[in-house]
Parts: sequence; C-alpha cells; structure tokens
Amino acid sequence: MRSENLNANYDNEKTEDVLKKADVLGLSKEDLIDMYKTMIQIRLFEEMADKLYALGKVHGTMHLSAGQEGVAVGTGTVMQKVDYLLNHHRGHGHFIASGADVNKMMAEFLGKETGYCKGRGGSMHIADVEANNLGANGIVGGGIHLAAGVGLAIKMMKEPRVVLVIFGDGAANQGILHESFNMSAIWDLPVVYLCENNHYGMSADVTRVSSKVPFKGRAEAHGIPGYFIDGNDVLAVHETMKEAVEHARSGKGPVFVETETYRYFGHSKSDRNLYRTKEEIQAWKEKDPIGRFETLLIEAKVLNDKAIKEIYQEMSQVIDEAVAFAENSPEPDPSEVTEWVYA
Amino acid sequence: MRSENLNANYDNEKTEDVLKKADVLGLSKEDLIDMYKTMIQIRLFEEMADKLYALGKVHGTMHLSAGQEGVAVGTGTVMQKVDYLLNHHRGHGHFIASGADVNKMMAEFLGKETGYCKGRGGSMHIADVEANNLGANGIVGGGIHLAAGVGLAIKMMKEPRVVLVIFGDGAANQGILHESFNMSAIWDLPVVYLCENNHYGMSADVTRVSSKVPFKGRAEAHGIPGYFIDGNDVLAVHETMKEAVEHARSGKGPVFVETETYRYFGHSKSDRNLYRTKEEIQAWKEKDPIGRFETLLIEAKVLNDKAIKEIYQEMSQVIDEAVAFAENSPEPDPSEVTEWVYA
Amino acid sequence: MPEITYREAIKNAMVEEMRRDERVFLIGEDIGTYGGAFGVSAGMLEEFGPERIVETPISEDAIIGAAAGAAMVGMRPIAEMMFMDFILLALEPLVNQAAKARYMFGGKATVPMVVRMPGGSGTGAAAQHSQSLETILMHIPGIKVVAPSTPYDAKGLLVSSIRDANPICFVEHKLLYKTKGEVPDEEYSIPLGVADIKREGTDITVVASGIMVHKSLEAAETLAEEGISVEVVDPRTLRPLDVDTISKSVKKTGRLLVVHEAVKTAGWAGEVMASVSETPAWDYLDAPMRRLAGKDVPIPYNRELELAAVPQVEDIVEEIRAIVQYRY
Amino acid sequence: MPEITYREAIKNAMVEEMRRDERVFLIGEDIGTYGGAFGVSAGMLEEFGPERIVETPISEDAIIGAAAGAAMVGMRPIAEMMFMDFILLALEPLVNQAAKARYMFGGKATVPMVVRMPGGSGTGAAAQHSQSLETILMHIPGIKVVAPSTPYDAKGLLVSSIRDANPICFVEHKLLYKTKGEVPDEEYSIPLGVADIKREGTDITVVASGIMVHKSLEAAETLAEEGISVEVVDPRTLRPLDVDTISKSVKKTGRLLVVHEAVKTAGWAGEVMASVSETPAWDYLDAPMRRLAGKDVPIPYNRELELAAVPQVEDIVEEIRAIVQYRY
Ligand SMILES: Cc1ncc(C[n+]2csc(CCOP(=O)(O)OP(=O)(O)O)c2C)c(N)n1
Ligand SMILES: Cc1ncc(C[n+]2csc(CCOP(=O)(O)OP(=O)(O)O)c2C)c(N)n1
Ligand SMILES: [Mg+2]
Ligand SMILES: [Mg+2]
Repeated sequence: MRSENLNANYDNEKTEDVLKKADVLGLSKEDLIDMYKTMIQIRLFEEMADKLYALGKVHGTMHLSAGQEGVAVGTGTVMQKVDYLLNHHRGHGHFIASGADVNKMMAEFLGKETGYCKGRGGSMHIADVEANNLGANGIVGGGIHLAAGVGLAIKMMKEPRVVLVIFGDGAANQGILHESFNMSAIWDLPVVYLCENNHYGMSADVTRVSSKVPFKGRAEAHGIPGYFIDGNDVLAVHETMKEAVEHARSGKGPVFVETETYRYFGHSKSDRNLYRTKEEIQAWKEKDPIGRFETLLIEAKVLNDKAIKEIYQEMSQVIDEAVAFAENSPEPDPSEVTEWVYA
Repeated sequence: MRSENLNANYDNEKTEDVLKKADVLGLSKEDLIDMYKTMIQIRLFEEMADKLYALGKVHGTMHLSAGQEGVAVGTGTVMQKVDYLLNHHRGHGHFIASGADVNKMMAEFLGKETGYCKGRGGSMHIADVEANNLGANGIVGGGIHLAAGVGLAIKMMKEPRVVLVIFGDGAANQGILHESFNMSAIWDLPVVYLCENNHYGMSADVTRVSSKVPFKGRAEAHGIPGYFIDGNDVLAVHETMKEAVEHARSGKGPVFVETETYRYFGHSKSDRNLYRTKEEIQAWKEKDPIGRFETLLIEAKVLNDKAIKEIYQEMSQVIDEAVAFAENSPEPDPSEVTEWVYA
Repeated sequence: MPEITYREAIKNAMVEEMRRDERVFLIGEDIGTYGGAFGVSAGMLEEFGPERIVETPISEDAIIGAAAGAAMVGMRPIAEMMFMDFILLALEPLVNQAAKARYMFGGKATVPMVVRMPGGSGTGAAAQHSQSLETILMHIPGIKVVAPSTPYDAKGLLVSSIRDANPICFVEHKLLYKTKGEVPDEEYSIPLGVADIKREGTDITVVASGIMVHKSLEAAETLAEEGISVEVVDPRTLRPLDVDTISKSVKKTGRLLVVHEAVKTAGWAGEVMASVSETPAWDYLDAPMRRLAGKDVPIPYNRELELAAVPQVEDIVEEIRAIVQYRY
Repeated sequence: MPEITYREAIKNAMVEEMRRDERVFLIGEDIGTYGGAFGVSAGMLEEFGPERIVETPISEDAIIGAAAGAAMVGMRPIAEMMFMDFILLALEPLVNQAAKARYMFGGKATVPMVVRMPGGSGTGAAAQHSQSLETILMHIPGIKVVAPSTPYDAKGLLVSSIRDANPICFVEHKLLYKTKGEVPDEEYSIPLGVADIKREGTDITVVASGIMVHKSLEAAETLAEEGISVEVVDPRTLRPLDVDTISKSVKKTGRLLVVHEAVKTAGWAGEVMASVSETPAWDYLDAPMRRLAGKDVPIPYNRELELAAVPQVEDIVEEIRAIVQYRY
C-alpha cells in the first residue's frame, strides 16, 4: 500500500501579504533582507562545496542542502542562542542559518585544523558544543534519542530552553522516532522535532517506503501536535516554527513540524540521479524557496535588481574568504591522531 | 503528560446473547465447552508452574498468564495450523490455546531433555518450529521484527497464511514496533499484531509510560486498522481476531488488535507487587475471563456444576500427568552442551 | 569495617554521589517503586523523587540515547540496562554517538555517563538474559569498561565512574549482588585502570574478573594444598587495562591463565595475552599463555548445562595444574 | 580466466544463486534503482524485480529482524547493511534472535541468512561510516564471519555463505570494490573455515584479512628485497578460524604478526594469538607474537589522520623487521 502523494499547499503569495505577514511576525524589512541574504549564503556555500569536490579538494562525502534554504532560514531566525541544536547529515544550511562561522565550516569541510572539529569530523559531524550546536550526525536518526535526553536535561535544569532536532523523511522510519516521541510526550519535554521531508531518502521515494505521509499522524498518535507545511515558503516556516518553539518553551511538551521541500543536488557524491527525472527537478526549481522569496521582496519593493546583485557579491565574497581561510589553514598533525578519545 | 485511563467496554453479557453470538461465530456448544476447558487448562498450568517454583523444582524465571486466558483462547480458536506464531515471554496460555503438548511444555519448564527445546530454552523460549510455533521470546518486542520477515516470506511464497505476533503493553514502546508497522504496511504483509495490554510492564503502569492508550492510534498512524477490545471476554476476542485474521489472510495487509486484560501473578519471581494494590487485583478478579464465561455458559445451560467439576478434574489430571512426565524425564547430558550452535 | 552486600555497595555509591552532585540522576526501567530487577535502587525513589529516579518506558535505545544527550549538555546520568543483553538494543547511541562525540568534534564534547548492566549466567534466565558482553564494549575507543568483583571495589569504582568524564560501562555480575564484604563508612574511590592483586602467589598468574575472581580464589585455595602458589590478579577495569600490573605478575610467576565467563572465541583473554606479548614479561614465560572461558554457546536454561557452559572451580584447578606441569 | 572486480564478483555470486534458488532474495536500503551505496546490486532489480530485490525503508533493526524471520520459515535472505557501522542498530535481531534461535530451541530452528556489510576506512567518511566491527561479530556463537580479500575469494565464499544454513556476516572492505582479480566463469565455491596462504615464506607468518592482505603482500615484496621471507595467511573466514593452517605456518616460520584494521584493543589479533598458544606452534616461537592494528580511535575525517589511524604498508614493514630482529 503506497502512501498518497505528498503535497503541501503551495500558495502564490500576494505582494501585500508579505509585508503584512512580516509585520505580524515582528519582522522588519531589514530582517527580511537578512533572511534573504542568509538564504543566498547557504546556496553559495553549497555550490562552492560542490565545486571544491569536483576540483578534488575534498576527501570524503557531503550532503548538500541547496533547495532547502527556506526551512533552514525560516527556522534559524526563530531559534535562540540558548537553544540546543541537533542537526543531521544534510546540515550546512541549518548551521549557517543558526549563525555558524562559515570559515570554520569550510575549514572543517576541507579537514583543516582550524575547522569546527579540527578536521576530525568533516561535513557530516560539524559541531560547536559551546555554542549549543550538538552536531550534525552521520547516523540517520542519530540525533533523535539524544534530543529526548537534552530535553530531559533542560527540564531538570528548569531553564526556558528548547532542543531542536532535525531529520529527514528517511529518518522518520527509524524506530527511535517512536521511542523518542513517547518519552518526550510522557515527560512533556521541550523537544521540537523538525522533519525536512524532501521526498527522498537516498533514492527512496518517501511515498514508496512510508506507510503514510505526511508523517504528522505519527506524532499525533503520541499526543504530540503536528504541523505539515510548505518548506519552500520561508515565512511560513518561520511562522510555524515560532508557534512550535513557543509551545515547547512554555512547558507544553514536544511538537512536530514537517516541512515539504526538495534537494537539487544528488544525495551524496555517489548519486547518479537515476531515481528521479530531470523534469521533476526542474519543476521543483520553479518552486525554489529563494526565487519565491525574491519575487515577493521585489514586488514589495524591499529589494531591487541592484540590491540583489550587491547581496550576491557580498555573499560570494564571504564564501570566497571562507575558502581562502580554509585553504590557507594548516592540516592537523598526524602525530596527534590519538588525542581527544578520552576526556 | 499521562495517558488517559485505559478502559475497554466491559459489557454484562446477556444469557441469550452468548448462544446467539456463538452461533453467528460458527461455534457449537461443544466448541464453547472446549474453549472453557482450554481456559481451565491454562489456569491450572500456571498455578502448577507457580507451585513447582515454590517447591524449588524450577531453576530460572517464568512469567505466568493467569488472568489472560480470554485472550489466549479467543485467539487460539481462530488461528490455523498453517499460521505462524511469534509469542512473547508471557506465552504459556497462547501455546496451550494453539494446541501445544503440555507434557513437552512442562518438561521444558523443568529443563528436561524431553522438553520442546530439550531443556535449552525454558519457559521463556518454548518453540516448536515444525508446528509453525516460532517461539516465545525473552526480549521485550523481540518477535516484532521477525514478524515482518515471516509476513514477507508468506507473501513471497504466495500462501494463504498469516503470522500472529503477540506482545505486551510494555513492548508497544519499543521502537521496533514503528519499523515493523511501517514495513508491513507498505508491503501489505499478512501480519496480525496482538497486543495484550495487561496494564503493566514489569511494574510500570501503562498510562505512566505511554503517551497515549489505547495504542491503536499508533497502528492507525501507519494506515493499519486497529481494534481495542475487552480481552477478558473470550467471545469478543474470538470475534475480533476472526475479523482481523481474515483481513490479513485475504491480502489486505496487517492489522492490530489490542486486548485489555490483567495478570494475577507478579511479573516474574522477583516481583513483590509493590506497584499495585490488593484491591486492584481483587477488582480484576471480579472481571475474570473464566468466571465471566462460566457464568454465561451456566446461564445458557451449556454447563452445570457437575460438568464444571468434571472439567476441572479432567484438566487437573492433564496437568498432573504433564508434571509426572516432566519429572520422570531425563536431564540433558552436560557433555552435549555444545551441540546445536550451528546447523 | 561494616560488611555490606555488593548490591548495597552499588546503591550506596549512587546515593552518595546523588547527594553530592545534583547533576547525577538515575534512568532506566522499573527502577522506582520496583527498585530495579535486582533491587539495586530500592528505596531511592523515596529519597530523590521521580525527577531524579527517572523511570522509563521499555525503550533501551532511547534510554541510552537520552543518557548521552543529557550528558552532552552537562548532566551526569547513570543509566541502568535491566540485563546486559539489552545493551544490544542500544549500541547505536552508545558506540556511534556517546563514544565518538568527543573525538569527532575535535575534543569539544564530553559525555560523562555511566551505564550499569548486570551480566552473566547462573540464574536460569537462559540465552537472552545471561550474556557476558564486556569484550564487545572493550573494543570501542572512547568507552571505559569497569567490572568489580567485591563490594569494596564496586563502591569505589562506581564513585570514580560517576565522576569520570567519559561513557563508562559498569558491568555487574548477577551472582555477586548477594555477596558480602567490608566497605568503609567514609567516602573513598578507586581509580579506574588499576588492577588489584587479590591473592599473591609465585607459580602462576591468573587474571580473572567479576565472578571468576572468586572461583579463581577458591581454586587457588585448593591448589595451595598441593603446593601450587597462585597469584590472582583482578583487573577491575577492563578498559583501560592495567597491563603493567599483569605483566609484572607474569614476570614473577612465568605463567599466565586468563579466566572469563564470556565465550571463548574473540573474548578478552586474547587482549590480555596480546598485551602481555607486548611487554618484557614475554621473555619470562615458562609455559604457553592459556585461557579458560565460557564455552562457545548461548547460555542454556537447564541448570547442569548452564553450569557446564562456563568455567567452574574444578575447571580452573585442572587448567592451572596442566599449565604448571607444562615442560618445553 | 577473466578479470573482474570484487564488486562484480559479489554481484555475480548473488545473481547466480538467485537464479539457482528462488528462496534467495536481497533486502536492504537503496538496493534497487540506485544499486546500493557501493553499486554492488546495480542492475539486479531489472532481472529479479521488486519482489526479490526488496528495497526497504531506513530501518536497520527491522531489516535484520525481517531477514531472520524470513530465514526461520525457509527463505534465504541476503541483507545489505549500507555501512557496517549500521549493524549496531540491528544487533538485537542478529545476536539475540538469529544467532541463538537454533540453540535455544534445542536444534529445531535454522536461520540461513547472509548479512553483507561494507566496512573499513579510507573514503573520508569519518567516525560513523568507517568502522571495522568484525571482532564484535566473531564473539557471537551461532554466527559465522567471512571477510574476503580478493574477487575470487569473494565470489566463492559468498556462494558458500548463501548456501550455508547459519547466519553469516559477510564483511566487504570498501576499498576493495574496485580491485580486480581472476574469477572463473564456471560455478565454484570456497568452503567456509579454510584459510588461504596468499604468499609462502619462511621467516615470519603474517595473518591478515581484507584490505590488510594486500598491504601485507606489498610489505612482503619490499622485505623480500632485504632477504626477509614473509608468509601471508589470509583466514578468509574469521569465525570459524582455520587455526590449523595458521599454526602450521607459525611452526614453520617461528614468528607471528597479526595485522588488522579494526582497533587494537580487544581486536581479533588477540584471538589468533590465543589460538596459536593453544597449539604446538607455541613451542616453535622464536619471538613474541605481535599485532599491528588500527589505533584506538574513532576514524578521523582528515585524509592524513585517516591514514595514520590504520596500519599502512610501511608500518607492516617496520613491524616485521623488528620481529625478525628480535633476540631472546
Ligand atoms: C542508520 C543509517 N542508515 C543509513 C544511512 C545511509 N544514509 C545516509 S543519508 C540517507 C538518506 C536519508 O534520508 P533523509 O532522512 O530523508 O535525509 P535526506 O538525505 O533526504 O536529507 C541514508 C540512507 C545512514 N547514514 N545511517
Ligand atoms: C528488551 C528488553 N527489555 C526489558 C526486558 C525485561 N522485561 C521482561 S518482561 C518486561 C515487561 C514487559 O511488559 P509487557 O510487554 O507489557 O508484557 P507483560 O510482562 O505485561 O506480559 C520487562 C521490562 C526484556 N526482557 N527485554
Ligand atoms: Mg529526505
Ligand atoms: Mg504488560
């Protein structure tokens, strides 16, 4: 029994709406521009990562999030510094949106000593524990149990924090989701579950390997409120995440948000894209989260062509500097390979 | 957030109803008497097991199902010989109801060479693979993934069989349930999930450790039809299981049945019953599945006191013979301890 | 010194550390009112309440994952696996997450957690409730493995484990819970990674852990009557292993027998032997290094089979005799 | 004989066995259109269809559990873990169910299943995608562990594994997939439990498996120029281990080095050494038995660190030199 097709409601937003909506959300024009900038930064980071890989400068795998910037930025603008983040393998966008230093990210990506993890982790394990970023994860679903524990710790410490755990549609079929849902529900833990449903696991169509989509029914079966939204609408993501995070922060327990989105690049570098068509990818590019937001901002006169060009230039420079920083950084010293196993 | 209280609908069945209902279900008076007999057999088996333990004749643990005979017999009378059974640790009743040889069961319980598993398994691992009994399981939830595989095999072999997997309310919080539900749902596997919700795990009240009861919502979240019924009403169990098994056998995919019931003995031998009150146990004894069925059968004149006495005598003798068989059976030979590791 | 049981020693360590440090908490199945399957935490719910005696659903994977998550953000969880066998349901968070986080993140995470787990056979609980899986845990960089054999060691090592900044697997043997021994009233701790010579001797070194320490001591007693002097070394922590103490002992006695209940194939006896090979003790060996271990079988239910599956005192006695009689 | 890759050899074994026996089927993640993460099953969906190339959700626990369940009722599943690391999510069904069912049930069950799993480092996939966990699997009675190093062995051993009636862990090294070797067109199989001497020599026995066979052969080549004659023994199956072949070799050479990529502590080198100690070969040892293994670290991402974490050819060369130079 295949699932029904997945389809969040893709509105054609009206010009007036965007400013009104922003206003309601407490977002200024500057905020909107910042959001747009961050989306561009993510896109350029991913494109650069892809390029560096093609140039043979990266040893190892990576999972690029181009196409999913709406989820990252809509979420990142809601989270607070005190909140914990458990990210997943396709995590660059969320890190950037949560304010990570792209120099250190790029350096980690190139395996350098100046990277977030001193080159030990790579793209799949970027973390910054001091800044409450508890890491990307190489295990599909590998943050989901940790989230229950972080939520429990927050509750014990009686602090107004939340933990955000991010995972994909593929991860939603791991049993640990069920255990974590149950635990966070019975203890009313401040866990925000964010599922980036980008229609595919590695190659598996979500409707072929999942009993029922959207997944929110799985959360609801545990009494956890669930949302299913258009992840390519950055403001919709922001709005929903705001509500969700508030719910969790106020002690009402866990919450589940599922965002429909799409990734443009292959799953990882071994991907030959056999499982989807060029047409499908193209159709999704027409629903591009950056393009849609850009159109709205132009129509609302928040941006114009010149401003956009400048933003691209500025962001390109940021990324180029990150690459320069990373390339000029030293390699880890192989004699230190056995350090940091134990505390 | 605690679950709501659990409460299946405990009808006070009417006399006429029982014969009418039996008729609708295709059960003759003899069938009803057989069902009653099997329930008595289970009860006496469990009481004897408890006694043998107290006498120091059993080395090891056991989990007794007295109080849950309604589920066992209501189910056993529906299953066919071709169907596979994956049982759980509290499995004596289901084995007896599925026609197992109590001599071999008792011998296994006493660790004898003549037992179902030649004394290697004990109460928690009774199995009879040739007869499609794939074993009790010491791991809570340990049959749930196996069930998906058995279901898949049945589907591949294109045979009109089903696999019945039995587990408790405690097991329902294991993540594997989520994985197995999803798999059997997407492939429409003939898996019948039977949850014996007896209100407690080892000591944990189901409402304290479960986000939502009854659990059927968890099945429904995967598109799997779910039932929640009074497990102490043997005919209700029979009726529902019949419907459920037919559903699975006809190729419509998996189905989930949850039966509310109660165990009288402690969880296992280390149990001091601190987590529940004598009153609660007493209240449940008033809803005893045997007592209720007996009353109905008496009122319907299917049984009278004399017949009941004879049944008890007959069943006692069966159990006594099983004990004699077991006690007179040889111990395994310690020099054979390394046999049967590999095929 | 007062005599208390191994069970009480463990409980006392937890109680005292929880009083001392409010970041310490207990998490596991049926640890509250029931007091845990082996009664170790009996009464703790009354003192610490459900906030710190966190009784969970039956969800081993999430229990260990939650412990790891809480530890990463500053708590100090003690997780109880009701039986060691169940850690097999939770190796993902333990091995892929807790053990590796620090290294993967370039030294920027700490995961101070203890996982207590009763292992071993002897209670008739059969194949899925009787395993000795410590070797598997020893093979994971980032994890420490502790396995006390006496109440004194249990308490002192558990205190150190709780205060340690790494994921610790604390292996308890079910048959030891009721054993008694002297434990001081005052606070003390035993450093991890330090072996203890449980009996001095000159003819052979027996390295044994957990329940096998006691069986080896019994065997040593018997052999003393025959004039064979056995030194019994209890590593107490299996990882890090105190190779130094072991190799010194072997240098002295010239012979080595490793005894463990874990099944023989790929069991940790091999680690002890390989480690000794890497020390100067090798040159002092007068006989091949030997091991006596659980038979390569799942633990059977039947009492006699169960006993036959793991080393007993007589087996140790015989093995030692054979080694001592060995001539090149 | 035609030359084919290790990847093709594995695929050919699966294809031929699936044609021969309709009970054989494949189950795993992304094994259909994608052809598996390492492309091993590419094209098989076309021939066998989705009924026999069973592509699953990301649910490792259920994949192995389902394979075990299907095997118990007569099918012969080949399950693919996309990376060996993920078997940690599925040890419950593998160890507690599949490995023990036969014994627990008094010999009345058979669980004929193969779990294929690519292990090892070298691709920059870091700590959670690079582990060599074969020692853990070797420690489980009821399971056999196979680890081929060449296309010829891979095909012959996989055929035997699929026909075997027990749960088999079939360990593939990622870096070997592209390596080539001669494989006959005709059907053949290699019995489990038989080691292969990959190079004959007289001065030292090197026991190595998987990728380390090739590194050891390279080291042997270098050392031959120095007049050191190295015998390289590839166990091919780690459990059961062909102790006989190894001990005969050690008897001949008088020296033993075990090389594995798995981390050193509690790695399977210890098992080889302990086994040799139990044979007459012990008396022929002219030097301490030694091991060279992965460092006790999670595999790091950075290329140089990654190389530093596991034995390289030069390390093997140096270690052999030291052993050969050893004097009592
Ligand atoms: C436990 C585990 N199983 C499988 C993999 C291999 N793998 C990595 S990403 C991936 C797909 C994940 O899909 P999803 O969760 O939807 O995330 P997406 O890649 O689409 O962002 C798979 C199968 C893994 N890393 N961990
Ligand atoms: C994986 C696992 N965790 C814990 C246990 C210990 N244990 C055995 S039975 C049990 C309670 C099970 O509760 P439930 O599933 O409701 O079955 P019941 O005993 O009530 O019939 C527990 C915790 C186990 N055997 N396996
Ligand atoms: Mg996805
Ligand atoms: Mg129950």
